[in-house]
Amino acid sequence: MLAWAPLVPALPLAAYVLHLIFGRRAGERTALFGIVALALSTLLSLAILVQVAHGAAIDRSVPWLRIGGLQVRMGFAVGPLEAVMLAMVSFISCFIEVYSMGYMHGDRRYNRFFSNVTLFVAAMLTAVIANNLLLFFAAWEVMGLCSYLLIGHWFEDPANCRAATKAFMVTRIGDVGLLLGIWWAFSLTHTFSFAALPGALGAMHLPAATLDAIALLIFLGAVGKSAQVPLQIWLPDAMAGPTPISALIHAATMVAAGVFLVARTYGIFLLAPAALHWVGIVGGISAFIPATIACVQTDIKKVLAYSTISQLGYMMLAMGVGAFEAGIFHLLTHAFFKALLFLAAGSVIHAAGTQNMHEMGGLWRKLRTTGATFVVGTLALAAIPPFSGFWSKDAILRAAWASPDRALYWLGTIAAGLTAYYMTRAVVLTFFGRPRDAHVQEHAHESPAVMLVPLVVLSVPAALLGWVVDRPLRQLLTPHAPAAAAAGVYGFLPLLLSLAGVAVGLALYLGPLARREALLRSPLVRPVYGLCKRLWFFDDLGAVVMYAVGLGPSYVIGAFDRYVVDGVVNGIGWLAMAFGRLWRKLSTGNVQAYMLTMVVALAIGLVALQAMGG
Amino acid sequence: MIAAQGIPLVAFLAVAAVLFCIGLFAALRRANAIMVLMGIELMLNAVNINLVAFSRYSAPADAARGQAFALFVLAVAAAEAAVGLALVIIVSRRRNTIEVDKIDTLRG
Amino acid sequence: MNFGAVWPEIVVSGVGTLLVALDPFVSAARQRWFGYVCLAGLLLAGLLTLGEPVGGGSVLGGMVTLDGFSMLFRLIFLAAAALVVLLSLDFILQRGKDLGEFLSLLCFATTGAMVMAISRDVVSLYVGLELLSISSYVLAAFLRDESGSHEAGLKYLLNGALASAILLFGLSLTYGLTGQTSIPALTHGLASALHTGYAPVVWLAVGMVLAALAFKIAAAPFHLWAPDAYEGAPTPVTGYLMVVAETAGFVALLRIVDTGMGPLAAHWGPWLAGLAIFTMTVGNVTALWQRNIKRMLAYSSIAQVGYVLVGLAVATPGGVSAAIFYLVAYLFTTLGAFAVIAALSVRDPGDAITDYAGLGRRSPALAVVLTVCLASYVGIPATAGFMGKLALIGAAVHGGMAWLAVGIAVNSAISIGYYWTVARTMWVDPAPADGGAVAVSPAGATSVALTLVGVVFLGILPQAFFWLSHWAGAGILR
Amino acid sequence: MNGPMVAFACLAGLTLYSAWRVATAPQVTHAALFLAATFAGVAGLFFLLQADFLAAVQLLLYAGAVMTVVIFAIMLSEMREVESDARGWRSLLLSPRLGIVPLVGGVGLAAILLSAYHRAAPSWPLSPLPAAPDSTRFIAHALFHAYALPFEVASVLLLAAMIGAIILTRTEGGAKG
Repeated sequence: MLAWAPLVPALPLAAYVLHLIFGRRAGERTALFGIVALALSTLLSLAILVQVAHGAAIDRSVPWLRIGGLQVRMGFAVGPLEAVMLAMVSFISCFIEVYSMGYMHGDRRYNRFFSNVTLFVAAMLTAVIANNLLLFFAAWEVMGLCSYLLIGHWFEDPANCRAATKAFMVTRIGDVGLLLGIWWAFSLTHTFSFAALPGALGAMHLPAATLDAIALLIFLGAVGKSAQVPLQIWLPDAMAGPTPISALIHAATMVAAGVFLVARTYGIFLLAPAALHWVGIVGGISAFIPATIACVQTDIKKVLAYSTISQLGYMMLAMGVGAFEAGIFHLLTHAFFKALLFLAAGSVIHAAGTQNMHEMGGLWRKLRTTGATFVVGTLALAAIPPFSGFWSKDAILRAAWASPDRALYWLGTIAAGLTAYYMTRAVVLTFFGRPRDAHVQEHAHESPAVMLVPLVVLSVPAALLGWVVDRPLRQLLTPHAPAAAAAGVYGFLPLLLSLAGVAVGLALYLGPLARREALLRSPLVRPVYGLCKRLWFFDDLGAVVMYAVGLGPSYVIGAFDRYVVDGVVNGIGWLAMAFGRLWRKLSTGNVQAYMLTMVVALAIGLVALQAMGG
Repeated sequence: MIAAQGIPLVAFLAVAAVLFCIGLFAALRRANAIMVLMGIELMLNAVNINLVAFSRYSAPADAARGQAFALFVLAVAAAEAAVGLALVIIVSRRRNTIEVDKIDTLRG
Repeated sequence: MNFGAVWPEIVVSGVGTLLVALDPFVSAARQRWFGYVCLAGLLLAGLLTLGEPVGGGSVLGGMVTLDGFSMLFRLIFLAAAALVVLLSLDFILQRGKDLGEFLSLLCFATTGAMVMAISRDVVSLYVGLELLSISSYVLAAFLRDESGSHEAGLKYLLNGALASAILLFGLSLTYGLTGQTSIPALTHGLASALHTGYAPVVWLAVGMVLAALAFKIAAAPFHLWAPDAYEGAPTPVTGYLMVVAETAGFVALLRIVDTGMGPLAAHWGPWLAGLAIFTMTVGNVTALWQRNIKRMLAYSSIAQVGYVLVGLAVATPGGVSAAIFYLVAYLFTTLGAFAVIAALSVRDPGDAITDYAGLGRRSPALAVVLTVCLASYVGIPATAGFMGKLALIGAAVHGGMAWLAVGIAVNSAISIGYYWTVARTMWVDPAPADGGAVAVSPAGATSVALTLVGVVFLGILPQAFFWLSHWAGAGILR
Repeated sequence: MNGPMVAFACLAGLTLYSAWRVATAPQVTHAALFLAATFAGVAGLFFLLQADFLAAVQLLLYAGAVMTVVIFAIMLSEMREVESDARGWRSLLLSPRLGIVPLVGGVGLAAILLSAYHRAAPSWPLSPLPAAPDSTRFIAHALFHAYALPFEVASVLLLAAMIGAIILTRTEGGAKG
């Protein structure tokens, strides 16, 4: 069965081809191509998971390129980590496609949406089973491209195009680093293989700085893809895409691919302890800062987006403190409950016709099923036992406590409290209290069954997965690891803070509005509130950096953008445009001017050659 | 027969260098396209002085190469002039001008 | 004297002569046959090339060397010429022009490029270069009644002649310093001239040859002629110039600079590196401003030249073979784009990017091919351009010039800006009211299909071509 | 000053002065005449260097054929607007387009070239080696042996140039060209 693993990505790829050929004629039945293929992939990957759980593994490759004396091989590998990822990705994406049948019903680019989603899943699955960095990188880039296309699915609105381009450009910064890291490692070891790289690098007795640099370059790719600080700025904007995309790509799978990359190259990071420590630091900061920002968002999808960054931060933090299996555990539980939350939010948006939580309120009466599943997701995310998030987050924070850098533990623990707070706030604002907008209330209606069934299905793992797989997963991933150190009272602190967060959220948001406003005006809270509202100035900083290197599109410049003339065409770095304009001006059409430029360049070159050559 | 006895090689090279630059100057300044071409012909002549002078001052075994090279330069220059002048004639017919700075519709 | 080694060149120039001789006797209705005769000739020359022995020694009085490099580049030029013949048949006939004359000039130009590929002597290399250039000037001006065309021809000629003069001055100095014109002899002669008091003159020669060849490949700041010539020339000729004339410039650069001036690599390497970065940046940022697709592709080709220069600048065998591989990738990508543009402009002469609005609906096949070519220019995986960039980035990192790799990466990010504009126009913008489906002739469809296969094949199974470029580049640096 | 030196000085002076006038003569026809004089001066230099064959070709090809073509072209283009080159010394010093900038370019390049020669001067030979008795023969030998390939290619090149010139300039079907 393991040898059939390439079929898992091949099936959606075949479905993609069918979409391309028959998509237009099939009408809305086109969705079935992808759903059937993904259902088969899911069954196959579950079978693989069972086999892997019994100790099977595979790593196969064929020679692909021979350059000089070098041989590059292509192939796939399935071990515990990959099997778990395969099952998770194919399962979630299958149900998200089912959900999308309802959500995208009547969309003018229905076929395009499904074909892109299917291609994305094929690429993601390819990245999971790739046994070498080269194939992984190719699939990684295709994922980026699909993400770009899907964020800009409704490209009639220029804001969506802008968000798509921003996501593409920002993640590309990470990709440049990743590519350099891959090449560096390859030029040293002459292999791209995940399995062989750590051993080959370790055997070379390289200086620590080199190993750190390679690991950090690879990590830069993960930072871009997993939206870690400071490259997190693209993810909230990416919510411009359809909500199923936010659930699939920007919560459950693609953004987790960065964590997966770190896990897949963990052997390299183990050789570079300093780099690994930085992974933890970036993870800790990314867990904390976005959590604070999520507390002040009014858009329900933005809350979830910042929460995603924060949870990805936890996973990186786990990697950084050496709790590899805890990070993957959290990746798994997060994928289910965050996909669930996004789909439920999508159902709310579908019903309410707005994303602004301040215009909702009291929707519980109309949206019972959606509301119940959203609450399940919230409890899981807020890490309330026995819901799944509790188990994985607990494992991470225990490991952080046991690590030398306890600051990471504190960042994670405070963020846990914040998480519980902002999710409680979101639930209360959305579903409870008095309806704040009569029109929304009137308009609201429960979603069709095709959307509710995936919600219910996903809420089961979101609730139960944690304690079911806690022990088996740990044994699968790290069979010989020692039991986690006892953390004493500090082991319970995150849970206490989570409960406190829920309590504060309920107290503030079920209570009268005047109390909240008074609190906001208090001198202690106001600057913090402003900082969070302003997204800790990250977007402004990002804009300045992009502007300075002349790399990013000019409209990344956020607020500045509004003052830039619209004539500065579709967004490439303003500096690049200015430089291009200068050269365009030199092209006057006058031959003699061209000749003169040539002669001047020649003269400068000759003088410099003479001066340097002596 | 007059021979170059007593004249250092560098004297010929200097003449060629100055001729090359005068040709360049003509090509850069004349407004008339024909004269631009002629400026370039002057530059090619300078190249030939170089080649012939080097050939005269180098070992007999190497001498023939320079002169043969110069002959090819002459032939190519003639061909270039023929095509160039044909182009000038076309342009003058279609645009009523042969001033290079007025032939600038392609730009940017 | 045994001319057996140059049978392919004899066949191609013979076909050129034949076409122009037969021209008066063939009625306008049967002109299409010229195309088939020309293709048959190019095919025959290709087969003859494959049949040549590959020894690496010199024949024909030391003028010619038959090594892997000469064989690969002869085939590249023949393949490019054949593709251009396919995509120009309808274009030229539709405009009522004489196909026989057009194709004969194309054959002469190709002969010149092939002579350059086999030369191991600067004299024959120079004469081949001029045969290519002079035929190209006429080809650029071939639609002489269109104002763009004759202007392009005149500008190309004036600039090209100036560059030739500079090149010749440099070459005359190398002859003076070494007494030789054969390239292997220059390699040793120049190195020893450096130590016998001639250093300042050696630098003059190096500088002038580099600058003139930088002109031929349209590297910035010697590129200003290129957009004008490429925009004004007839569309198939533009494709030909971008591919064959630029590749031939690289052949000259590889032979004269990498081989002939090889021992001075430490001195010219950094200059080529600077030229590479400058060229790719200027090409890309200026392309951002373009509204005409041919002009935009002209600047894009300048950027591509910058990428290829990276391979030359690192001056390692890996760099040379990466550059050769990229040139092959560039050939298919560029001719693919031009096959589409030529197919579209058979009837409709509009070259503005806005003319491509709604092409995705009017002719999905052409739009897909153009999109794939644009993706290859950017370097999206599974295209030839991706593999080429991968090879170049690898060569730069290996060669200790990682900053060049960063330059390539940053530049390909910038380039997404303008390639994306075209893709978006094709797939998103609505078609004009009068824009019906686009009819493509069998010849045009063949050229489109062949280039698409090339781009995708190189992107997925590049092994054979990596091996070929490695084999061809083996003797360049010594 | 010996005989060859005087001859050299005269020929160099003739060549460079006429070339300067080619660049600066206000009238195109005058410039064309000075061009012929330059070609003749270069032929003289070839003669001084005992390249008799090249000197003859130079006279025939340039002073003969190329000059004829130039005059033809000037007449065919009907001398339109040729006056705009008729700008004298004043433009040379003041006009950026037609004088000072190209002048600085030319003088700058000349300075670079001459200074490089100057620094390499001690190494250049001071006197020519004995020349072959019959330059025509050894050029012929080189052309038909070592340089046979470029010789053939050059003949293709002349053919291509001829065809090209005809294609470009002929008038079609009675329509005004």
